[in-house]
Amino acid sequence: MQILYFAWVREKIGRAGDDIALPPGVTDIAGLMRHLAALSPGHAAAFANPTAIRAAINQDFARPEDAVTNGDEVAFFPPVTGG
Amino acid sequence: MQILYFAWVREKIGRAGDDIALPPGVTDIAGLMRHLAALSPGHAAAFANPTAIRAAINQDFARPEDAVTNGDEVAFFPPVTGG
Amino acid sequence: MARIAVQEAEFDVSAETALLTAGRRDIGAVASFIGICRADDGLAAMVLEHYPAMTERAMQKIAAEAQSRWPLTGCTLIHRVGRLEPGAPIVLVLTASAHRQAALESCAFLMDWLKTKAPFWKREEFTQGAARWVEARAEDDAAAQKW
Amino acid sequence: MARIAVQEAEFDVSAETALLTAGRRDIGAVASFIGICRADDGLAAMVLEHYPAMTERAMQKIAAEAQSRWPLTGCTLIHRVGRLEPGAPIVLVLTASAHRQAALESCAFLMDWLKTKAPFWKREEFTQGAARWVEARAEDDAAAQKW
Repeated sequence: MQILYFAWVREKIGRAGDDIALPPGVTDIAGLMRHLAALSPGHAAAFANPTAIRAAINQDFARPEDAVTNGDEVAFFPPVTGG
Repeated sequence: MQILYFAWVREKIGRAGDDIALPPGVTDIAGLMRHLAALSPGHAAAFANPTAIRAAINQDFARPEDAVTNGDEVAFFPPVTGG
Repeated sequence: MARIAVQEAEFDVSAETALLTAGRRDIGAVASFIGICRADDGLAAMVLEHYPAMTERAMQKIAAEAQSRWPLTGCTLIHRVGRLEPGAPIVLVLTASAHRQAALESCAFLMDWLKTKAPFWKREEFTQGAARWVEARAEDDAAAQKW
Repeated sequence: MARIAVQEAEFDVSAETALLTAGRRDIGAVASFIGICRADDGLAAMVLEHYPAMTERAMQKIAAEAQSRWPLTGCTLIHRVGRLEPGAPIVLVLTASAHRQAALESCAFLMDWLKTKAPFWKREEFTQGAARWVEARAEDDAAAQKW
């Protein structure tokens, strides 16, 4: 599945995304964040405070408990600051 | 003193203003309206319902009880409808 | 600090925005409102009359009131007079501030007060030949008084 | 019915107003809001990043929400991305309706929701060389939730 990072999440991880296979047992955004946090020190830094991160599943805002599947595009980013 | 009329007040009276001397005993906007109403049938029609008329003294909105003196420019008109 | 104009000519909101913001780096928000002549009920044209000696003075007082209530860097009020056909812009209110709430609220305030405290009168001409003076609306008075 | 754009180029509020009102005689009110980059605290520039696949979709949803809440004849949302210096316009919201309250309220609503529900992020660069990501503000969340 395609994972995308924006703003300081992208900067801490050092790249704009990851292409991963969803591991068994990971079923929602919260679980996916825990899985990604273990991938590298940059990922660990980015996901150190999960409440500071927002997510989108297939270009719609998602909550920590929302389900993810292998075909999804999932994005992680800070709270938005446009306008 | 200079009296000015606008909108349907002007149309009913048939002219844009009157130049009058303030008669003795007329001291406020309400009294001036009663005086003007007696000048012609057009004036009578225009001032038939004083509560439908607004006034200004020297280019500031005025109330019926506000004092008028001979040097004033006094205007009478319907409630405003700009914007 | 307010730019006030009463004119027959059309106005240009981009040009007015440029004037209001020229040379400044402390403006974060510009709100604007344009009132436009609608073709309701077979309206052919609207004729706007005003009280020339009083109009700009009344508009300056309204602008000063907005500037006393909100931290504006400036505002612009332009009201057209004369004969306006459906689709024609009638009035422009522009407000500038560091922050959006001040710009948006003061813009709404200025329109509500312009409608009830500036000496303009609208006469409507209809395609069938009839004409009538627009009557003041109680809801406009209520809108002006809520501020 | 909404015109949505995400672009690096500047926008022109007069041209956008003309697009929004072209050929119509039922529009009585156009409200607009322009957000501008301020030079606070020695800001040299702001860099706006977004999530391209999601941005226009999110903006369409915000516009649809406004159109479900107010009787709009149309609205326009333009958000710039890339590097913007102090004085540069960032965002334009335009709303059109028969009446002023719908135009003004929906314009304020659209700005509050754009600030909190569209995937844009601002990075500030300062004249001294420092840079930081702008943090979301609780008061923006509160403004969005009051609608």
